[in-house]
Amino acid sequence: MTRNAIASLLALVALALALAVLFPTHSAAAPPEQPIRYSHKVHVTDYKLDCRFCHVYAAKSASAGIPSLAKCMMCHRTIAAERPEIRKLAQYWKEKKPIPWVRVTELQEYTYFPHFRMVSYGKVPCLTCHPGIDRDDIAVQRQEFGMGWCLTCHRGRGVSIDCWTCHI
Amino acid sequence: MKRRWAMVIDMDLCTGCGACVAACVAENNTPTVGESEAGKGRLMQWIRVVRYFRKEEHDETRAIYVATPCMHCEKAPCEIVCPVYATYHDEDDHVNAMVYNRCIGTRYCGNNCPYSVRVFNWWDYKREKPLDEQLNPDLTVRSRGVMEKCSYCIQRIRRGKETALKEDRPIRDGEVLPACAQTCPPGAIRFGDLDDPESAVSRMMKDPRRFRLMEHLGTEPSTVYLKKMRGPGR
Amino acid sequence: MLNRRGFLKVGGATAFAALFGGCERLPKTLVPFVVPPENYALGESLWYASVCRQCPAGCGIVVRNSEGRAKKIEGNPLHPVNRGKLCARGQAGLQALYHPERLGKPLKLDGPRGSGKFREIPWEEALRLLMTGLASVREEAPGSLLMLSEPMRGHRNLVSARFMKAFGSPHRVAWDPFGQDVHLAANEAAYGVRDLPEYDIAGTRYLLSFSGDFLETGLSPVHFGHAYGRMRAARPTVRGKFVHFGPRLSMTAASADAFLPVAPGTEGFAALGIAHVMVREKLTPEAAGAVGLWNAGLKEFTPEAAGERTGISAADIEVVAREFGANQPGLAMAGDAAASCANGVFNLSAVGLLNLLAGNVGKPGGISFPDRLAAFRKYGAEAKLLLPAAESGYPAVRDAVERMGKGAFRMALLSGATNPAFTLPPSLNFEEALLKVPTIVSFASFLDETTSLSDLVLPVPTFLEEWGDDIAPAGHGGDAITLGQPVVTPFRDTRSMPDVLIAAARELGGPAAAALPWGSFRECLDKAYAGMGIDLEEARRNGGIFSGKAGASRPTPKAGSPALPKAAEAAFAGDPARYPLVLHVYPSIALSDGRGANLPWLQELPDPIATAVWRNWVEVGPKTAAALALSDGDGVTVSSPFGSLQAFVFVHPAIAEGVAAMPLGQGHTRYGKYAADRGGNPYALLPASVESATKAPARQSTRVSLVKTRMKGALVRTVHPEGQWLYENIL
Amino acid sequence: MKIENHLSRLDESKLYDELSRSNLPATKRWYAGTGALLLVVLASVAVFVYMMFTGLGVTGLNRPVMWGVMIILFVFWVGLSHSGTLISAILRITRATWRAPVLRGAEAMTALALMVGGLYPLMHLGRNWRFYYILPYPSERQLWPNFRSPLLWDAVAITTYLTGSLLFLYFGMIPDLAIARDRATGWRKKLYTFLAAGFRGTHEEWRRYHVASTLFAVIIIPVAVSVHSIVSWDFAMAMVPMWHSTIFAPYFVAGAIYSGIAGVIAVMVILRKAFRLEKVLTPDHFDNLGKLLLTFTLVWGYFYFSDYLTAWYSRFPEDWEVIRSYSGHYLPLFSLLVACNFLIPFPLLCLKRVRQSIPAMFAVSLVVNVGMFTERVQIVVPSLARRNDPSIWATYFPTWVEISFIIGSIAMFALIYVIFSKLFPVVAISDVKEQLFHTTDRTIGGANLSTVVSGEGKEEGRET
Repeated sequence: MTRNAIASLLALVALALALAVLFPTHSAAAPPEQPIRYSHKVHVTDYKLDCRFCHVYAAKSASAGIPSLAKCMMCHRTIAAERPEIRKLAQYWKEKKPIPWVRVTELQEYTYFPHFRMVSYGKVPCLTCHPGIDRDDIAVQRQEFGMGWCLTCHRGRGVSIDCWTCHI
Repeated sequence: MKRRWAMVIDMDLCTGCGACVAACVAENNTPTVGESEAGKGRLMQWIRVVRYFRKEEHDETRAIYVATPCMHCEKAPCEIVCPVYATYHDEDDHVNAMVYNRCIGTRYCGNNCPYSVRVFNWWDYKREKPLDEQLNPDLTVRSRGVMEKCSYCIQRIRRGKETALKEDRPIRDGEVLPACAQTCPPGAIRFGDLDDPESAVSRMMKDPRRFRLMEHLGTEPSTVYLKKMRGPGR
Repeated sequence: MLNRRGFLKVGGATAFAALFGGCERLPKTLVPFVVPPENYALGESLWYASVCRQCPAGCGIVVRNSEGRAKKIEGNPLHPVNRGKLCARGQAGLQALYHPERLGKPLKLDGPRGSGKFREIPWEEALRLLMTGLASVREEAPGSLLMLSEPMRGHRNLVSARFMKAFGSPHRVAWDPFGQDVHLAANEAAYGVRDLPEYDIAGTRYLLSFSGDFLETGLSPVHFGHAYGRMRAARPTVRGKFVHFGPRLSMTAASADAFLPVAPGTEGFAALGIAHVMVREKLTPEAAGAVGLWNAGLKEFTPEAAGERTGISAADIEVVAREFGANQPGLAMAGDAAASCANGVFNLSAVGLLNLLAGNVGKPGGISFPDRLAAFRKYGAEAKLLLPAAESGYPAVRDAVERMGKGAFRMALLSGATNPAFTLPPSLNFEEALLKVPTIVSFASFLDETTSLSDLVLPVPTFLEEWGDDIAPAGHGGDAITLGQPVVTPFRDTRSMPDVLIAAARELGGPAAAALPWGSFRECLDKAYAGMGIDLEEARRNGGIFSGKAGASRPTPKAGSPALPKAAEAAFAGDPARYPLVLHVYPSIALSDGRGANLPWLQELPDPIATAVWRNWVEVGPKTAAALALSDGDGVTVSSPFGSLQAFVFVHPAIAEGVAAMPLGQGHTRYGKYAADRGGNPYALLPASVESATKAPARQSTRVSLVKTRMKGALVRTVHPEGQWLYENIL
Repeated sequence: MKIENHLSRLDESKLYDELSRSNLPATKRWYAGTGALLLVVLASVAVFVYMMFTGLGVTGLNRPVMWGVMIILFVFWVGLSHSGTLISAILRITRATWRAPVLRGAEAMTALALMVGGLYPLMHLGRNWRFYYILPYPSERQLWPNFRSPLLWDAVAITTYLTGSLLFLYFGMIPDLAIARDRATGWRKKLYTFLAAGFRGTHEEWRRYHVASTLFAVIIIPVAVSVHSIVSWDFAMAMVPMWHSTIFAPYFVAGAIYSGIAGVIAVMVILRKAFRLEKVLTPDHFDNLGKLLLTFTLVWGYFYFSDYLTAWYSRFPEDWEVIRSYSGHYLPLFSLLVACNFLIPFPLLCLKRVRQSIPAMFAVSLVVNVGMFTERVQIVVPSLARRNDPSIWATYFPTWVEISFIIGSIAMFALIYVIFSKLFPVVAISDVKEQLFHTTDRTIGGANLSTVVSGEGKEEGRET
């Protein structure tokens, strides 16, 4: 190997490292094994339900919240009641047992993310942070919430980028 | 909405009871350290009520209480020395902010604070179960190796702002109170926005008894004090 | 921020499961509700109003509940006693709730009696044991059942009183080491009313305190603290002046404009000296008219004579008297240290005399006696059971101990935080006597010195988990009833004492069942307040019933003709040659009588004067220390004729010379790892002697000696002993 | 002076053997000694790992004394590192001819002491594993470090100085490495061939070498001065009584050079003994170093006194409390400092007999270094322990953890020095040769003189 080859190899490695640091990968993880195969696609894309119809707290509280079983049963008492997945749902309802959903979207630790500020006051569309979730059969997280990603949006919208806005 | 939060501590009203200390501990997830650690000077409380003795006229010894939270200096010595901006000036609220997840624990800020109000997490302070059920979910439980200090209860300020935002109105004077001011039985601790000329603290700022700790250092603390008075006569 | 209206909107009691575990790590699964509770918003806190029972002051509280867990206690802004304020002990109530050593299962003795070794048993078995015992006692000798508790108020007291009455035992004893017997007796002597007064500190212009540490440990520290703040600052032109007489510069004394150190037990003489000057110089109309008093002997109590006894200068007494006379309304208060001398009634009556001479009885800025009974007329004779019981119960306790020793009791029911095995003088041999009772059942949250002696311990909820009502002993004109409700789902498998008693009565049947005709204590409360013409839900949301319309005060028949209290000297046990110092004990601000000692927050709260944490100490003045060749931080053995202990010396620069002072509260041998083995128990130094007129415990009545001793460790103080003199450096 | 066995009379290979004795194959004793040092270092590393996983609570630090032994060690070792610069660069520029045998040892000391010292600020961090937050690099967080913080200046200065002094050390070593290359076999040959970078000793190479080394010396001096100025600003920029002083920068530089010279003397004595360099390192060398040390005793003493003058004139109560503590709680520390740094070395170094006695110089150099360590303690601890707010005053005493760091730092320095001297010529062979080149026997009239031709071409004659 010539000296030039070694040098260019080293430069490539350095560049790759720098890129890896600067732009973390956005690859989606494999969909988790959920207790019920709930499909966002069916609800959001096919039936055009508003996100906030189920995630009721997103507009008024820090957490968006997972809909309660009662909420699901509001419709599914009658709609598609005979499907196997809905039967599972009905079984939970019968036993009055909550559904242990597996968490999909992970926020960084030590971070305060008030959904209501984004949704009700910032008018940030849900899909900005949860891209593609409307077309998912089983929801996966496609966007890692790196600080740089948050800051870019905050800077663009001219809202506070003070540390204490998100970290206390 | 920018604000200039300030605290006024009326030493004439402070009785030294320590309710503020307990309220702060309950609100801010500060650990208890135990006797031997306390003996080493490692108390974690964010506000301390210092009792000084003074010899006064008639050869009387009097005790005087100085409740000492973070001064939230406008020219804070702690801010410039932090190599990683873990402590900095929050321009929205004019308070001296401390970001735990950025802190690497040089402890330079602690050294450079003339009021010595910064405390360091020497250990991972374990809260015996189920005492940890009490922990306030609004703010971080700090881990080993970071500095911490009074934040003027930033989580309560934020709650106040959010409530005001939801109700579409400005924050009222006296609506946002840190835990110490909220609980102080004689009402010695006042808190409010200096940018609001009508606020109680703005009015108290004009009190001739007003002074600040170690004023000659030029740190311009946001926590100001009102001098203790002494009634006339014997 | 507590939104004033915010918590009012929220519903009453609640029970819901916790959503998330700790807040340190994100949970891996998200478990939503099956059906969300009403008023619930994820991540938003709810505030519930209740009553604080960390001390007997009865402050109203609001508790922040976040995802099913109590997170913070704050004062209830609507409550007349504390007006949104709270003390350190109240804040620490959360630690009692989540205490790792809190009992969560009934315990049965599993070892020799008194060993404190227990094993957990299910509630069914525990209740069966209780019922078997109760049934057999009632069968054979109902009068041999003893109930020994702390003073209770409201319907809990009604329930236990009715239970004992229906059971057929007259032996219901309530013990409070800081009972107000002397205060009551003195009020009867001075004003003709045997009741606790209302002090309008906020409205007064001149406040005289005689060892009255009202800002730290008195009747209602938060109420008085709030009032003190208003006395100083709420009026635009008047800053009330405050003069304190007492044996040591306490936290309260430190807030005074002038602190005059008097020898222990001479507070009454100082007061009479002031009264003498007031009458001699006709400083107030009442004083000018008190010729009878003068002739009855007040003329003997010159300032010079008072100065000689108390150790302060006659000139100071005269100046204070003139200022007091000139600044009306003025107010004179006395506190525990003056009351718990052998001459307590004299001290307090003399102080009462000053109020009479100032003519402030029943006036704003003065002293008054609200009619607290008015709210409970419908109970007739039982109404008194609902009101604050201020007595110490010491004579009854002594009587009970004597009977126990003789084997008169077959079963004892213990409850409350006053912990007699810890707080009673050792010479009474309480522990030994109690163990002669064949069956001891305790209702408790913690295994303290008394509870550890039981055969059966029934875990009770903390005040944050149970229903209740309360009438505060100070801070309102008889127009405030505080209502308590569970602010969290009961955290352990506990049952409250009234509930157990009601259930027991039902099972016993007969008159007992008839006396307690409710399904539960909550039902008892609901029924009691339903008849009062109020919206109970609304009242519970507000934290109580605060009409704000105080009725007429009780008349004070003797106020018109002040009598000269009979002078009495304080007596101190022990030979002055062998025990050169007078022992002054005072309740610690954080630990009170000792009940706070198991809470780490309170252990780590620096004492306002000594600034020490986690341990107790003995205070002596600099001259006394020099005479005994002691210096700050030395270890000493403190010995009285009744016991001895070891402590570190804190040289207190403003304490009467010849006095050794110790805070009460530390020195536990049991009561959990946070409380146990932290210095000696000063109660163990005290004699069994009593205040001469009331038979209340006379704590300030022994002498002690201090002998330098080598001790391990050091007193941990949060203020540097050298730096504490350099206040000017921080200016 | 008698020079029967004067080095100049040795032939090339003999001279090389004489001067590179340290590079001989390792003996059992060497392995034993190095192994012992390694064990001590590993133990100290283990203690550090323990501290890292339990928390800084295992130290004696507290509020307000948040900096302790680790910062003291940092300042101490960085101070020691100033020897090489001074001896090598300044003496090179001033063309002090006696410098040659001391050069390499001193330069190595600079680089190695800096390596040791530079570790401690990192060890002292509460979250060492996040130390990279302090580095200015473009991160995903879009955050930069705070360039106003003296700690960041510190990081920059120490890195610069370490790079500079390593290069300086390496550069000066190239001709020696070339000699070693020519004589070594096996893996050493490969190593030296790589490091010698093709130096063959042509005239052009020597000319460039001389120009570059002079240039390097000129550049490294301001770096050295600035480094300890910046270390002093860690303190002087802080609002701590008795730290906040304008004189701190020159005072620290003087102190650093002072302790550096003492360190060089101690190291030279040990090298002389260990590698039988008696012929190279003569008492004259120690006499010269002694004079330098004496000068800096006075310079240091002057600055130390001036520091009090500024406190005296400003009359801040907080400064007074610190000074008061020197006569109270910290009296033993203060007395030790003044004794070791001034009262003992000053009179002793005035005596030529002492300066020429190698054991005495060794003792004096150790005393000075104890004194300088004490001085760092006295700067760091009492000022913090007697902070502005008198209520939180506290005392500080290191725990076993910190004491093991002190021992570990000495062992580590010794270990890397031992390994360095095993691998590389610890005496600057070519510089000695150069000096010898100028020293020749000449016959002047009837006398046989050993003459030294100084750089400027002047001659100084010595009778043989």
